[in-house]
Amino acid sequence: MGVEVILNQFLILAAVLFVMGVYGLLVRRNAVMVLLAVELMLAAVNINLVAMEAFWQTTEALGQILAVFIITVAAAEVGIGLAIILLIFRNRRSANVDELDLMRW
Amino acid sequence: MELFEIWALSLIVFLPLAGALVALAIPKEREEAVKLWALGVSGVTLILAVIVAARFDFGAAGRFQFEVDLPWIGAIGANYHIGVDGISLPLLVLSALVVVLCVIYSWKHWDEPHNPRGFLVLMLILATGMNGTFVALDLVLFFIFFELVLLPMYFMIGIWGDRTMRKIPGFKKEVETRLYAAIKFFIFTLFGSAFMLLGFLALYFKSGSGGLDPTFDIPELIGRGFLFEGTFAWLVFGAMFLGFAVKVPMWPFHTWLPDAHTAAPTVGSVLLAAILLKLGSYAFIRISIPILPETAREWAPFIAVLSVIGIIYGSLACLAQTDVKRLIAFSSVGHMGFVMLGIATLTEVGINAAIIGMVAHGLITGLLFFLAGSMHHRYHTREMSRLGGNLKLMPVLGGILGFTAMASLGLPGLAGFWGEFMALLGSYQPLPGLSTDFFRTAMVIGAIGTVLTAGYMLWMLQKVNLGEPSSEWAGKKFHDVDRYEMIAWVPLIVLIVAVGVYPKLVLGVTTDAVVGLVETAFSSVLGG
Amino acid sequence: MVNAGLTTIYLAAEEGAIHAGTGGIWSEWAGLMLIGPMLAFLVIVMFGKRMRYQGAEVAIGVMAFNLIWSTVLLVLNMGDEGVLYERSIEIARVGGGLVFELGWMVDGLSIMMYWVVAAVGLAVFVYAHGYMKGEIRVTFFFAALSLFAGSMLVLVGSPNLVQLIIGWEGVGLASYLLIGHYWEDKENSSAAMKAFYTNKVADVGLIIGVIIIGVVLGSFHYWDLAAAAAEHSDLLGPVAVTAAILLFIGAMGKSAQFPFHIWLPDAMAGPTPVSALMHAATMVTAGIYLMARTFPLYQELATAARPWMIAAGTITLFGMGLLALVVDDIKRVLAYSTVSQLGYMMTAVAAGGYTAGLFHLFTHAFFKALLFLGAGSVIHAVHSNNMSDMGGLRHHMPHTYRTFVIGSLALAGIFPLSGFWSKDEILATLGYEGYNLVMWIAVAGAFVTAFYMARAVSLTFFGEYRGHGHPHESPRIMTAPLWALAVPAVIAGLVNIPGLKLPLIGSFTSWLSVRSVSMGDHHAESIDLGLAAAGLAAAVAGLWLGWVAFGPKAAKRRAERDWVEVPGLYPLLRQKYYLDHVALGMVWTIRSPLARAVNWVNDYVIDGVVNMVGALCQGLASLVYRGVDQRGIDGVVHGVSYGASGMGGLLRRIQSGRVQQYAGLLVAGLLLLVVLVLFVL
Amino acid sequence: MGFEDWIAEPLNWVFAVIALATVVSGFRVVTSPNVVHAALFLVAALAGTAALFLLLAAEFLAWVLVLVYIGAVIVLFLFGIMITRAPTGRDESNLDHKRRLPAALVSLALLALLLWGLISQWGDTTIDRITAGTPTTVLGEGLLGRFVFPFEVVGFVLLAALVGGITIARRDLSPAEEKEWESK
Repeated sequence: MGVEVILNQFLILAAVLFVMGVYGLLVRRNAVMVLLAVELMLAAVNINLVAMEAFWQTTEALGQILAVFIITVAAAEVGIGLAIILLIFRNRRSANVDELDLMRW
Repeated sequence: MELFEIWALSLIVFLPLAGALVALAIPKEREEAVKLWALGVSGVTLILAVIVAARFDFGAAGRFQFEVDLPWIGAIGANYHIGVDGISLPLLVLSALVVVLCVIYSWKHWDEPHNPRGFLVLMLILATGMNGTFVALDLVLFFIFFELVLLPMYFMIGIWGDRTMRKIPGFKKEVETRLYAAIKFFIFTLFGSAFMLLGFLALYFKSGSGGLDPTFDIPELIGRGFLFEGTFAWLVFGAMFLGFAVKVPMWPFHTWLPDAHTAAPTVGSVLLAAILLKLGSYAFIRISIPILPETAREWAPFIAVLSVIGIIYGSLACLAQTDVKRLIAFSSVGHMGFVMLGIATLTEVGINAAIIGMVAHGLITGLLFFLAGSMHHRYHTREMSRLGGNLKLMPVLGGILGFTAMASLGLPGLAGFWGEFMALLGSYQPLPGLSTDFFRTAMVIGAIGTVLTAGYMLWMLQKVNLGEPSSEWAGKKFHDVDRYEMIAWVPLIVLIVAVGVYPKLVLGVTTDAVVGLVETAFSSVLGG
Repeated sequence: MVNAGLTTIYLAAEEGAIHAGTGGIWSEWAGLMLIGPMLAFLVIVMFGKRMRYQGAEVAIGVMAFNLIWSTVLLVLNMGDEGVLYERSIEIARVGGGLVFELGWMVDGLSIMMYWVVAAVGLAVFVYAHGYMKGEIRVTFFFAALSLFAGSMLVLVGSPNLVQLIIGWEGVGLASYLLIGHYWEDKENSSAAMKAFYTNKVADVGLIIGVIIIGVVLGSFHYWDLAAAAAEHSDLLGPVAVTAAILLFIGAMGKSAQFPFHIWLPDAMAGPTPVSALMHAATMVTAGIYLMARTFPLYQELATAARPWMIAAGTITLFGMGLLALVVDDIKRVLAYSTVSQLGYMMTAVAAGGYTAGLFHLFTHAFFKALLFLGAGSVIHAVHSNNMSDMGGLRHHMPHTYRTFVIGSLALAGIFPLSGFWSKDEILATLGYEGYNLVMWIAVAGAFVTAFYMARAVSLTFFGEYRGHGHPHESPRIMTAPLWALAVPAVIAGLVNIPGLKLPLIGSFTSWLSVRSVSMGDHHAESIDLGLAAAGLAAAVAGLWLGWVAFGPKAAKRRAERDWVEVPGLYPLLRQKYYLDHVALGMVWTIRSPLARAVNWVNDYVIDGVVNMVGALCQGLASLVYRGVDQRGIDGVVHGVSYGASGMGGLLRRIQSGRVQQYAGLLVAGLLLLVVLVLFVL
Repeated sequence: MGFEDWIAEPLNWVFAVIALATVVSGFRVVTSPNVVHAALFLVAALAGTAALFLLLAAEFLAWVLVLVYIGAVIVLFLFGIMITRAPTGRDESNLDHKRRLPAALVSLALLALLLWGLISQWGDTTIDRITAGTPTTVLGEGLLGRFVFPFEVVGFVLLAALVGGITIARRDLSPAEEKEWESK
């Protein structure tokens, strides 16, 4: 193709998304929102994988396969995560992460 | 039968762990099933341990038997190397036995918040850690098992422990006894272990000098003892000393012990006293002395000083206690002082004394904690001022308490005597090169310690067992020793008497191994 | 016969130069005598309650068996050849060449002890069966009595010092159990504790002494000790005096020598049969036995220790006799009398009178057991220990009265009762060995002895009855043992009349030694009439004075017991020389200020350091936390949890609980690590 | 290679637009004061991601993302939001911690580090050739061939999550509780 597509443009975009995810993870109180942030981070990882695949020119679509796995596991994670949040909410009438300090002395 | 030789020890170590995992699959509500399962697993472990003891070649007690040596973590040269010799065999059997007895005892005795499954699972994991420590012949493996016992015990104390609130000097807040004790126990031990690990790593790297591959293998390290010398060896010994001394515990690293013992549930106290404390002193015999014999000689007077301080200090502290369990806990400080005094002499007699002292202390103090727990179970208090006339209210329980107290104060003819007597015997003539005057002074102080021991034990008996029961208990019906308690205690009682009358039960296994150890380690000064 | 060069039986035995039989199966199975009472103890504890006589039958049966067995041994030992046999079973090899063994030994000394324990024990056991009828815990009482006798047999049958310690402390334990039999009263349990504890203190000496001997010789065997002593071994030489004094300290505890005697009078808290057994056969004789057993050590190497021993013995024999003059409790009179007599024995053995000391032990066992059982019979009748509640009992209790008087006369040393002969032997030995001052003190002691016995008999059996209720004679099962003991109390002295060797029986001296070998002590071959007369005169004078002072006529004048109150001396005696105060003061010092100080140090100093480290970490960490996380501070400083949060992941997880905070710090830490790895390292 | 060259490439125009949209949506996901909005912005961000996949010629993956995430996961999220009654309105005070500053600092530091790493490692490296699209058959063969075991495992994980989710979330209400629930 001979196109002038720079690898880093994808990677940096992914990094930005990832960092935003981290920020959300740290700052959100609501557990659902925390999960959303995690999803964002996973998306960033997927971008990385696909971009790297394109860069390395693999013929076996390794990056994409990994991304498929990540998407699947992420879906499972969301399912379980929401179920847990639901349970916590039932027991404590709140889904705020910072109130979950049972482990504190 | 070759198969048994290979698998026996690994089974003894990992069967409880596997059993614990399976127990987790049993529904929580089916308590009987869980108990039976735990009993079965620990029972099989004990049977295996007994078979190992029976098939053990007593003629070659100084050699490691049932040995397995497989590559494990190749990158750091850590091997899965296990085996027993005459030194570890009695302790291994003791450990397997005590776990079974604890399972039986806890059949009908549960501290809040109940949950037998959780408790038994922790107990089985603990069993893996304890058995593993006694058979490990690789420092990494040893470290892992040594640390493995921490977690279950932490949870046992923290969850099933004493729920009363307690004011800690220096803190404004009142905290729950169990939480304070559990965290203190954990952090204290971890603090020691950190140094210990440092010592292990130092040994590992140093063992690589001179064109050899660095190794964690204990027998191999013993063979390379010549590599470790001077300040390096001194520091390494010190680091390991910290780790082991906390576990023993030696004065002044003992303060976690009274708290942990007092707060722990009965079975926790028993395991703590009977086995966990032995891990430290065992490590001295297994690791510190053989690998660094020259340094051990430099450290011996220091260890002896701490030991005799511990003996006197523990006994005196006992006299000031008002809580039965705390008293027994402090008595452990004194008794382990004798064990360490024996080790510090670096003689055959002294180290033998330490081993039989460990076994005896495990049997006796384990039983004492059982008794204290059962009394607490019935009176719901451990305050000695409120108890009294126990022998009248519960003749059998009181009788066993009297018997055990006598054993604990070192009555000749019962197990406790030999450890004390031989420790003193050893210190009259320590290893050549150690100051005789110094150790003889230690002997005299230690002998005075036996008097103080008798003092607090008799005093405790008078307070708790004798006299008229206080009016508080008038008209209350007390259930004397029940079936489960009896089954759990009788083996201990029988063993206390048996070892007392015929110490060869223990010493017959250990002597050859100890003699070999001392001769190898100190051939230079023994002139042999 | 004058001692001409010492050859101990032990050394001779090793050289095979002795004329002694082995005693055949009676020796080979003599261990049964040691095991029997121990088994009886177990059987009674486990099954006693279901038995018809609550276990008494087992205890008595075993004791009877022992008496028969030991009598056979005694007879075998009387012949021309003695009996010498030993058997040991190794119970442990402990390294350093040392071996622990259990076993039994059959020689003159131990046979004598076997027989005394069995004979006195049987009488006491039978008596106790009557005495304890209707009392609480009879089963356990007999179990403990069996343990008491069994431990004593283990002690005297021991061929080595380690087994000696086992029996030694077993005796202590049994005495603890028996003295504290009525433990509902704190006084009794305290008395039991005092007995056990005083002994335990003295045992430190014994144990260290044994350790020294064992390590130095590489063996705990009496044979080796005696051989080493006879050879003036270079190994043993330098430590001999130390070891000897240490062993003696142990013996002082058991044999109630000044100042370790304080436990014994209090030990009267136990039932009377216990006192009888303890004072005659099983406990207090142990110290004398130990001294006799290790006699070669004192005779040969540790002569420097002997003045100290004689001093202690002399103080005991005179000073403690005086105490018997002022107490009201009849059992305490006898207790102090025992202490005083033990002083005689100890002095004798220490002065070199091996035979003399043991002979007195032998005769004393019978008449003192007799006196205690008689006192028990009286107490049984009047339900009080105090002589001020007695009086005039001779009409009510004829058997008790007669036997008690026989015992008293024997104790006072009146010709020809047993006490006369043994006391005379002691005096003769002291005189021969040149301890003249001690000898005259001993004569004075004989006077005191007679005096307080006359007082006791007068106050108890003569005058008017001062108690309540109607005293009555005790049942046959109790009086029979009294008469049984009265016989040896009268005739036991005949076996050792100087210069007289009875046909068939031989003499006591020959019992104790193995034929043709001298024990190396002095043994009078003829009666020193002057000395005998002096001793007898002192005794008669004491009896007369006691009768005058406390007899019926005096009692009519003054009802109070102690109408002679010597100023200065009387309060001192009443307060038992203030020794109890000293002992209690020492115990209190340890118990209270010292123990509390240690506990305080533990809680506030050592634990304080631990907690302070924790607190410091908290402080540091909370500082860090504030810096990192200005806005997040809730205002409440959970010192502990924040502190831990600074200390690392583990602590944080335990103590803080804010997941996101961890995550943040995780990322930050990761960053730090990466930066560290990339830019710094 | 200058910016001129880069922007001359039409593909990069598309990229710039998509990237901008994605970043903005992503930013709103973590900052929006409204929970529902946040979820919807995630949809946008994921759509942007899918578009990027298309750009990189990974069509299959792009559609998977759209179907799985936007079709299923987001719906799940919305259910979760509703069930846990997260404040659906604008509720700034409650949704975030008060500790935004340290979080932001940490995040920015992380970003700086990542950027530094990426730039120093890759610099201006270009992707030589964006293939005309990996055939989905390759993907399929890979999944069911070389990676069949992980594939099965992941399937099992999904199943376990399904069962686990049901088990965890399920609760039998007692009648009294049901009433209470309704009254609230």
